[in-house]
Amino acid sequence: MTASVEEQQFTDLIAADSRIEPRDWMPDAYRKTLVRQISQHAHSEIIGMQPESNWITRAPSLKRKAILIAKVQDEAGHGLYLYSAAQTLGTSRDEMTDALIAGRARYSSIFNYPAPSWADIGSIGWLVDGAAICNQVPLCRASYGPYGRAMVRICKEESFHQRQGFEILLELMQGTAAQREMAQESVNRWYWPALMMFGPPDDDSPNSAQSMKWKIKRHSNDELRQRFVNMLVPQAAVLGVTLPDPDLRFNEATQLYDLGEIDWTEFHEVLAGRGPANAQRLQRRRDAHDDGRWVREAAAAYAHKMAAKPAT
Amino acid sequence: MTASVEEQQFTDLIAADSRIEPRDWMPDAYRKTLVRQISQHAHSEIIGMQPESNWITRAPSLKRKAILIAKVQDEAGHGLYLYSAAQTLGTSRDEMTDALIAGRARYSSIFNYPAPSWADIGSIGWLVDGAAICNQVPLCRASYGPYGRAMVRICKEESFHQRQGFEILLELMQGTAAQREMAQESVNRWYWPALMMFGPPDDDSPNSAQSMKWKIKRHSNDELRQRFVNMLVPQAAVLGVTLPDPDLRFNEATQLYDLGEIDWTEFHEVLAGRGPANAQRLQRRRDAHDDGRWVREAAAAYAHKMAAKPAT
Amino acid sequence: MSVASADVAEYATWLGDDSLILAQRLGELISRAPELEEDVALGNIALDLLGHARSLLQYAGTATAQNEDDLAYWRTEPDFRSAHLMEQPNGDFAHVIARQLVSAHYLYELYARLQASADLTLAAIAAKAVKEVNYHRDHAAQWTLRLALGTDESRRRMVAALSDVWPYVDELFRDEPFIDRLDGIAARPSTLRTAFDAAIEPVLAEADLAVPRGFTAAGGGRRGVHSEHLAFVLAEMQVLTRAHPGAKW
Amino acid sequence: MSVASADVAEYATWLGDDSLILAQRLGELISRAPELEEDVALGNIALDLLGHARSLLQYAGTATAQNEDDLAYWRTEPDFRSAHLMEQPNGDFAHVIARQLVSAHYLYELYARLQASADLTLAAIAAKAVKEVNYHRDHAAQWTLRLALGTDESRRRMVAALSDVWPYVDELFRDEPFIDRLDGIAARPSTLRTAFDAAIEPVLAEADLAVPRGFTAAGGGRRGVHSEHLAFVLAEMQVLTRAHPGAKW
Repeated sequence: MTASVEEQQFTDLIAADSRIEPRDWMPDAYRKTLVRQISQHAHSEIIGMQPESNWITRAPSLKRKAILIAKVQDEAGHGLYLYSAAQTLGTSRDEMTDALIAGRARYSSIFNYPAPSWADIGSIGWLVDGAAICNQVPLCRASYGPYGRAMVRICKEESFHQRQGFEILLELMQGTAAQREMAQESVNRWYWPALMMFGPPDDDSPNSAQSMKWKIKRHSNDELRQRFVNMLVPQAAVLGVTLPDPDLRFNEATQLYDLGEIDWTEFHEVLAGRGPANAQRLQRRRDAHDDGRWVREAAAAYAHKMAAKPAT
Repeated sequence: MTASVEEQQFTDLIAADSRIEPRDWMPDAYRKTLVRQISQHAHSEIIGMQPESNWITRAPSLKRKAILIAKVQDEAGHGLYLYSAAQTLGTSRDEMTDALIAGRARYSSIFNYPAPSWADIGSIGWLVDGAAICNQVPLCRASYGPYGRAMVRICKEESFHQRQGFEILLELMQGTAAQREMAQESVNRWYWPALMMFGPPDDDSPNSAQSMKWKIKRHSNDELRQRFVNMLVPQAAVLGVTLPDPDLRFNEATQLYDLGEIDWTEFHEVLAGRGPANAQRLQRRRDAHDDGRWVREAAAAYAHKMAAKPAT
Repeated sequence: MSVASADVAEYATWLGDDSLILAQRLGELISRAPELEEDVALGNIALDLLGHARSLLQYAGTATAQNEDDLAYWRTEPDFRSAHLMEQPNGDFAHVIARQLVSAHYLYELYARLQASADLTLAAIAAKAVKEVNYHRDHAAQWTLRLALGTDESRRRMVAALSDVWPYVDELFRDEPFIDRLDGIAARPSTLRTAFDAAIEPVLAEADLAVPRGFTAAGGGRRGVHSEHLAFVLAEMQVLTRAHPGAKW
Repeated sequence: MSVASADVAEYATWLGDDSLILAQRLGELISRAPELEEDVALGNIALDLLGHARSLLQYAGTATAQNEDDLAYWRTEPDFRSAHLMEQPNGDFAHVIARQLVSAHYLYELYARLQASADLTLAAIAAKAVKEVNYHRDHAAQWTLRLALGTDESRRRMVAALSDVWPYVDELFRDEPFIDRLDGIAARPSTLRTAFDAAIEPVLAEADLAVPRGFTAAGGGRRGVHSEHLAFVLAEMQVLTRAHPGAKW
């Protein structure tokens, strides 16, 4: 009976667009979905540091180097908030980290693409963070309180990152012929994978309905993808880059952009561990984790000794 | 009484310019002197790999890269022969390695100088290997058999190395202005340290007399230094480099070159551990040794298992 | 040396870049090996590979009147054709050995086949190289056994290394469309896989190592699409030469 | 910003290069730290140091109408003025912390003193920097305690790291003749040593670490004589910029 009252409370809170908080009762499936989604998001921030950190030592000006370090550091920070949000649901950071390293947890497939060119730092900001924002802005109103609040802070920083990415590309497009080519080549590589970040088409997205009912998710994959392209088209015009979709055009009837066919085979290949950098990304994360073990053990041992020390 | 007969035999062999072999009786001091000298020489080969390996990945042509790899590899080989020669005197390679890593054993101070320039690969060959050859050719007749025989092989390869160094410098001196400057700047840095390789002046070289009596050493430090400069002067003329000694001139009376004052303070500073790269060299050797421990243990464990395996 | 056609030059560049980049990686290790004997052995292997790279790049260069150094030092990353396996960082000694085990077994089958190439220059290079990579194969196999069957630590490291290296095996045996134009001249990569498996699997079996399953890297080196590592290798390799355009060394 | 004299510019380059190279080293670590909190902390420290480097190099550049990037990307090794300590490779985390412990204590005394420089630009840069390096000092000291007093392994590593780093301390406090020309402007290096010792020794004592004895590296960074490591740092740092002369980023 009690459960039923609690369940009613939960349903009412959701219906009223109120927030569920850690001590509130919630259905197991809601908790599980959230842990999966939040930890996946946290892992994405952490793995997402890799393609960008690849350019820290080689950033072509000291200003860009400083901006890039700050950005990668923000991502570590986002990872930390999100792990904290997930921990409020009863899963420890160690468990989540172990799942990531063992290859049992997902992170956004986009980070399995490499960043071989400096322009990729621009494209990651403009396209990848841009897509992330489209996905995440609605999450600021996610029904689970700690998640929504983490997203507010993260979205603010992400939109800053997106602008920085745009500026990198703008500087390149206003630069030498080699720089313009560098920018266009990079946009060509990142455009389609960025569109895939919204996930499979609505008719092939089995979990979306429940997430929308729970107000964890508020728009369908295809809606968000459209919103993203709407945002990109005028920005691409300002940059002077061509979006690599010959079929992209504004449809007067629907008042939306018609998109070319997305290569879902590639999407599924990357998801299945056959992308360009899946192995590299996990190896790097595991190595950092393993190499740091003695340090974490030392910190724990020291903390333990200090706690055991009588006050003097 | 027996000892006395043996001692006489030893003295006779030395007097007859014959070779002492491992199973022959020898005075403790002779053995000790040899172990010190041979292991010091072996350590020098091993530490001497470092300044040169510094340029393997950056050698400016594939031909030079190949020559350089072969050279550094030869040095590892020389180290191996010499450790073997020293082992015939009853000291194990592990003991010698441990003494090196603990900072208890010496190696040639010249390798405490860095190789910041590609031209240094030329200078090391021309000047450092050149000085080594002057030191070592007489050692081919060293009274201790395994040492003398190792030196025969080593000297052959060293003179090959010296010619390669000369060729590197020659190519630079016949190249662009920047290359000529690179060569001269490097010769300026290596010339004096190379002269110091012959050790302190004769009037300040306490151990030389005994080593000469034992026919381990056959010429005094200053004699060898002179011989080296005699060799260098015409070669420098061919190269077109200036030896950085304004006081260097041929003395008609003595038929020898008069040399400028050597900075023995610098010599003693480097010897005392205050040279440019002493710390770096030993740290690198220790790290390679420590990082390799698990590999050596695995090889030993595997060999042990195989030996214990019944033949099938 | 005869003049290579554009297609043959492209193929010689595939092979040459593989050996060049792998030699460069091994070159980083010299004077840092676990024992002096390995400094010598790894130096030998690096020298052999560098020798193959030079022959192949010299031959590739005949198509465009360039020499080996023009190709090694003055191309940029997208013009390199190395496979991702060769670009992988050294890591610990187990990773070096795992990479050697795979690369030497691949190169052996490649050169064994290429000895019969209708292109006589490639055939001659292969005939010399196959003997050398056969030694590299042995060297790697011996160390694989020592590490996999040595101590608990060495086994743990060898298992991890093999699993880290294995995602890069697939690319070696992938046919690019371009290869169709070199019938009788090139060794079609996919056709080498069976022999590779037949040769490497007994080594893994003796070492009690399972063939790893899991990731397969998408690769793309043959099309100029490289791992994030290659740029760092090239930056270091080319820095001096590029600072002195036109200089001879 | 006022225009620096040639001497002041040289001095600002000493300081700027130290921070630039150290920031570059720390930048190599980001996304590889032992825990996420340390990715954030090391990133912060790198950013602070890079900020100091930029202010100092901008100021140095005023003497010759160059900007910070001209100095960072277009000078060659002999024109850099970094001390060898800053050039040392990261090694393990204990080595990173040992280098941070020494460098932050040095930089703290330097900037504390420079706040009173007769050169107002240097004084202003120092006033901002001293607060930041004070935090770096704390960060390093805390980790020194954790590692030295944590586990047997961490203690062993911390002892080795301190001993590896210590040979490079001496150079930081060595007066080059040039410094005589900057009386009242520069902080004479030798005069900072007492304060440095007084600040670092209690940390070492609390960590039960002895001041290492042994090697003293000859140094020479202030005269453009560098460790063998710097060239590799520069090759990587400058590679992209130098491939595009005249480009803006």
